[in-house]
Amino acid sequence: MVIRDLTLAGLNKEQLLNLHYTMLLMRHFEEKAAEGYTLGKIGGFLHLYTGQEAVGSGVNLALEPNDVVISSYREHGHALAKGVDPNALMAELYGRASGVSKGRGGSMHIFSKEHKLFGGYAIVAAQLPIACGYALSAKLLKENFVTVVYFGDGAVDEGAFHEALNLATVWQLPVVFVCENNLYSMGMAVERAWAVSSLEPRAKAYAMDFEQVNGMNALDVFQAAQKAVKRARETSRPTLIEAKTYRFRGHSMADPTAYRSKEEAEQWRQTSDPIVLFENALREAGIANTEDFKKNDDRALQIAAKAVEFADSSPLPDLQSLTEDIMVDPTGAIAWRRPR
Amino acid sequence: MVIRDLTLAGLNKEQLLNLHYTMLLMRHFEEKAAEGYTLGKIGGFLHLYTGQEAVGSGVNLALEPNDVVISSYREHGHALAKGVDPNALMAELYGRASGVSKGRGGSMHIFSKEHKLFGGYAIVAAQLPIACGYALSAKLLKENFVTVVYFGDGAVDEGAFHEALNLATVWQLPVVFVCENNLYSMGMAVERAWAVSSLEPRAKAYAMDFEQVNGMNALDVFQAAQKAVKRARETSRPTLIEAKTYRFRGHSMADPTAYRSKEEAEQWRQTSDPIVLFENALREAGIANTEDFKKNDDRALQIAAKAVEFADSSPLPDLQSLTEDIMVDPTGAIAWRRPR
Amino acid sequence: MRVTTYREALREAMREEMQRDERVIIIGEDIDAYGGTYAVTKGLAEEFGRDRVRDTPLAEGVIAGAAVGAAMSGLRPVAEIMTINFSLLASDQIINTAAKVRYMFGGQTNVPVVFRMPAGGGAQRGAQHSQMLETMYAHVPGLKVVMPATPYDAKGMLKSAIRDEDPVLLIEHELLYGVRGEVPDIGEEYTVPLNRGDIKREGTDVTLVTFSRAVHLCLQAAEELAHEGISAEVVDLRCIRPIDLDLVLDSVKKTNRAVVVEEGWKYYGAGQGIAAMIYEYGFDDLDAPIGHVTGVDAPAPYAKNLEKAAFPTHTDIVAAVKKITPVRSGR
Amino acid sequence: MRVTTYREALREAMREEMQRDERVIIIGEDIDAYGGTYAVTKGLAEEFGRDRVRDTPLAEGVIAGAAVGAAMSGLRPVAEIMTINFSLLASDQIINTAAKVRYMFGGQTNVPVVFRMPAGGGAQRGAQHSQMLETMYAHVPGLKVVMPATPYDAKGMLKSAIRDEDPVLLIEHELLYGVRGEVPDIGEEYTVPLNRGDIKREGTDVTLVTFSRAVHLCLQAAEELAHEGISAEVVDLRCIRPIDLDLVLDSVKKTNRAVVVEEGWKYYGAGQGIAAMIYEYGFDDLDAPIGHVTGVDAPAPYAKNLEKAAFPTHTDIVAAVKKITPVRSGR
Ligand SMILES: Cc1ncc(C[n+]2csc(CCOP(=O)(O)OP(=O)(O)O)c2C)c(N)n1
Ligand SMILES: Cc1ncc(C[n+]2csc(CCOP(=O)(O)OP(=O)(O)O)c2C)c(N)n1
Ligand SMILES: [Mg+2]
Ligand SMILES: [Mg+2]
Repeated sequence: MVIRDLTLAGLNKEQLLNLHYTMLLMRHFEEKAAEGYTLGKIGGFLHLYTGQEAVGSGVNLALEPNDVVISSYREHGHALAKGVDPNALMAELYGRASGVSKGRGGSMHIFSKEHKLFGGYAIVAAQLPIACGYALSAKLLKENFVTVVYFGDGAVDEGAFHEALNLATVWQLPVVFVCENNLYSMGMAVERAWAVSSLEPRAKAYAMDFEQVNGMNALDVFQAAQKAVKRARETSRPTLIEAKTYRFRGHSMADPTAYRSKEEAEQWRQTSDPIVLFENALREAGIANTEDFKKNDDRALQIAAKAVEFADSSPLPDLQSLTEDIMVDPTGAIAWRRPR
Repeated sequence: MVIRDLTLAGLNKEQLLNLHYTMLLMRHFEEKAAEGYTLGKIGGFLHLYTGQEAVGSGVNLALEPNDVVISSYREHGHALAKGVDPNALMAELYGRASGVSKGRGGSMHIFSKEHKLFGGYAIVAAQLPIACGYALSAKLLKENFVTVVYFGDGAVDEGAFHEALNLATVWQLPVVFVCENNLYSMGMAVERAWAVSSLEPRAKAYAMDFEQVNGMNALDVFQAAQKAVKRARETSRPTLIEAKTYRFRGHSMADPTAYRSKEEAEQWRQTSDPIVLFENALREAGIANTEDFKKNDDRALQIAAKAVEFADSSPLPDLQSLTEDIMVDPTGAIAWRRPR
Repeated sequence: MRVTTYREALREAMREEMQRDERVIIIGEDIDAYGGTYAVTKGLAEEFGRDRVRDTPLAEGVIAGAAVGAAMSGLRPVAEIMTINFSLLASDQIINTAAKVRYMFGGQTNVPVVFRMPAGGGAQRGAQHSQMLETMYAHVPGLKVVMPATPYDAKGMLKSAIRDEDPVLLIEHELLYGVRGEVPDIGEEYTVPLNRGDIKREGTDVTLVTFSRAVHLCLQAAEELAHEGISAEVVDLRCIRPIDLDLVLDSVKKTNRAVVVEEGWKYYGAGQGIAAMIYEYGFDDLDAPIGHVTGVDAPAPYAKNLEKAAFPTHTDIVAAVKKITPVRSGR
Repeated sequence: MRVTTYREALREAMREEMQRDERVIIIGEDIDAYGGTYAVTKGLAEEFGRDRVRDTPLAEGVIAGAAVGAAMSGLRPVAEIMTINFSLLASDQIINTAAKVRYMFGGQTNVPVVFRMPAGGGAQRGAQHSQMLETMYAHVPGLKVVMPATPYDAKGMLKSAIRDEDPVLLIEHELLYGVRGEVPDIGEEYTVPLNRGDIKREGTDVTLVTFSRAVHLCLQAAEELAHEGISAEVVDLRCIRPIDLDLVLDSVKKTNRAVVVEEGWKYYGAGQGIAAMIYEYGFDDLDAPIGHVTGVDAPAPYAKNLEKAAFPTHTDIVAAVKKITPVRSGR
């Protein structure tokens, strides 16, 4: 047996190392973003994906380029996995004209038409109904894309979650709902917000298919997503995936994390780092070694550093863009006056 | 064994005949209201309770006078069961000053402080969060009342249902959620709106106790309510009750009922009239006879007829009441001007 | 030309646009099996199939959110919110999503969604079912708010709204559905732009600035005023965002007097906004303060007599006009 | 008197009212374990227990509905909506329930609920997190809308709001929490009424009518204008519903000029309403059209330079004043 034919979860070495790289890119990108925030280069709210990398990278591996991803304000990782240019992403965080959203959106409002990363929404759970609309387009326009929507455990509490899941089953929409249950919304522990310990009974309440996965294991995530995406694509049926994970940092850079102990967070970092776990798995399977990992790490770090350079040297948006793109129709602006 | 010691569901003859009377009062009251609407004496929307009498009367029998009832626009039956004066109720429908809500609310907004019938809400499902608030007061102010909130199968689709049920279990609120599943919201059949055939999995989604009952059987309803009310009162835990029922008339008087067949409705009326079913049960148990029923029927009809007389002879509200009671504080009105 | 109702005009607009463009769909509560709450969508499900005319569960939030998502991804949804009173449950998706995504995503997406919803009172439906609320949406950049008063405008503007690339709220009025008016024959294609008001009656002494059902009250008032020698011009804004301000200003330049007439609440409402704009750009043309006729500042009451007193009538308009307009001698 | 922050003043108000009245409770997202999003409620759960200071699940609709229900049944809840942007999810319960039940139920219930929520932009939080939206609520009869600008007013008005029998929205501003100002010593009981504005600076040439954070911009502008010989009076409305109109009119009677200053969007916004009221009742006192300084009519952008240009500054106010105010000679 030749080494390079070894696979894990049906993935070959190249694919597996790509997955590894994606997670590292997310990790380094977020570290650079944190630095940018500390330096005052990034303003507003900044929510990092650190610790949750296995979810976004694992799900994404189950997607075709044509599939749609919709997310919350914690979407940098999802965007990177979907192929969004780290330079344009960092530039958006820096509020520059070269940002994916022309600097008008910022960290919470990433959108890339090219990569079908269709936003970055900052009203908790609002993205779930929106995703139903995308899935409805896929169904009615007979476009064969699947819509994946990410949200947190807190989003589950909103009425929008209930309304969207119900619509998705009643209308049989090709959508995959991915709940990244990182145990907290802001400071609210999930066990104080839910009377149930898993989302499984919630899925049953809508007669929806359900997958529970360890969100720290990228391959588990990948395999659950594969099933869900196949179900959506082939039978136009929705799935709810619950990925148990943990955010290594605070809710946002402004979070003093008073609601959880340092020990708890440290314990997660020590025992459940999704990148370390994945490296161990690859190593144990004899598929890749420390050298491979180092290469990926260097490359990811370099790309993240270059993104900072790019962002920092990009110009601010033109002041006139302040009132551009509000509407397609320029006479739609209220101050429109009749041509004389 | 003496006849008058016979009981059903732990209720003696007097209690059982009271229950019978309550249902008949609801039935006749609604018929009179329908007439008033046809005559143009009642305006706006009019939603009748006809067919669903077993639910409101059965639940109410499990309540103490101090317990709270909150409902939707289809609340006449709940109000009558709770003891609201039929005269004042009909006068409200007629828009008269002597109406329970001074004629300002109308059919959809019945409220009686005296009888703890705390509204009559016309935004579907809005009453569920409000009921949680009442239950919170009971809990924190250590008042031992139970809050019962009625709503339809359509209300279940709203985000408010999800948010309220979750809050009620997480906070352990002494509230009983009574879903009167009459198979349709307006024209939407429940099987087109839900992917599940009962509310049981919905209750499980919140780890909430659940009771399913035949909403055409007043005694079944009573017994389920008794359990739920006891649970709320003694352990401050919520219950979801689903009562399967049917509205014999359209959604409102304006409904052409195009969405269901005449045969379907006729079938329900023929085989499942809750009053007829109850009379049969009483007769079979040897507790009451046609004469007893006739007496109740006459009395109910007379009370309903008197309510119409009372309403029709009551004066319209004073025009100055148009701007009364908006706020407790008269200087809260925007047009308030400084005393000079 | 033929005469038809506001209701039928709206239905024709949807039918024609659905025939023209496969991407147009309708979603909402009770639009199919029930036949439409106000029967506007009646027959469309049979004609276009239940894929394109979709009854939804009772959940305004997801109706709005799904409509916005569908619009962002290639469909052209017309979402019916049963009445504007319930639109509060959809207001997050309308204001925080529909109005903002094009801008905040750097112009990368269009949102060609239409929200149709009836507003207004006058049928004894009580406090929770009789509101206007148009101001809430007209305040928000990124939305268009259209409020036609006639069958002609309703059809032409709904067709424009469906073709428009931006989010449009088409706010109808519960009491207008049965109103009849001239509409071009079927097959005679026309649209009405979403940025132009319309002079519904010419006059020289005072300008009545209005929209939605109040247009009809103003026409009635103008008729009555004519008998008393006052010539009132009725400017139907038709859309309040954007607002065809020049049409109003030109009229005021001529009449030097204006009365703003609306059904909704007075304070911080659309009418005060309109008045403020006339003052801002036409201050020097005004010979008197602008009159303002509105609904009473209270929740809507149910009782018939109270409700009648709660909403403006043509008599109120006549009185408001007379307060600021001298009857010209010799007429 | 001592100096404290707006944040602490709010916290003191809640603490004092909770000590005074057992029925006062606080509910909202992240008010306890997280320490309060803006740290306003910090420490209150420890002091009063988790029965009375209750973290809720993330669901604004039920927070508002439960608060209203609790208020109708004997508690005096202060509900914190994390920001006004999310209040759209609660707007149905605020507008369709809180504002209407007393009226539509014939006066049988009071609704002594307080909704606290920060509004405003200026911290690069983007389109969905930088709105004012106060107009939506100020338009609705049955609500009181209070927008204090100083620690003194914040404390005094929150205390009044908690004691008030009617529903009150206390709208704070995200950039005000750190602002410091004089507040009476603890134990020195005071309240500020919910229907009175306040002259924050006296002047004779022009009246600046404003509320919330814009008050501080106006004070800055007035200072600058003073150097140029223009004496500006700053009227802080403090509450916009009800509005202390006489205070404004008296000032305008003296200065004959007014500029309305607000952070929110211009059209159909609170400022146009205020301007319309001044015109309606003070038309003859005005020597010039009312100036109006507002945020730009666009969703809020993220980029620093764009955001700076999107919101009004004291320089904009100075310019607007100069446009309508002649510099008096000899000063
Ligand atoms: C409707 C709404 N309410 C509140 C907020 C403030 N907020 C932003 S993120 C957040 C917590 C969300 O938690 P969760 O859904 O678990 O996602 P996570 O941040 O953990 O990824 C809150 C309360 C918001 N943005 N939108
Ligand atoms: C939020 C909201 N949406 C829509 C309506 C219009 N509407 C009134 S009753 C109703 C159907 C409700 O059905 P259900 O909950 O089953 O109660 P039922 O009328 O059958 O008793 C609808 C759609 C409303 N009043 N409120
Ligand atoms: Mg979370
Ligand atoms: Mg029903």
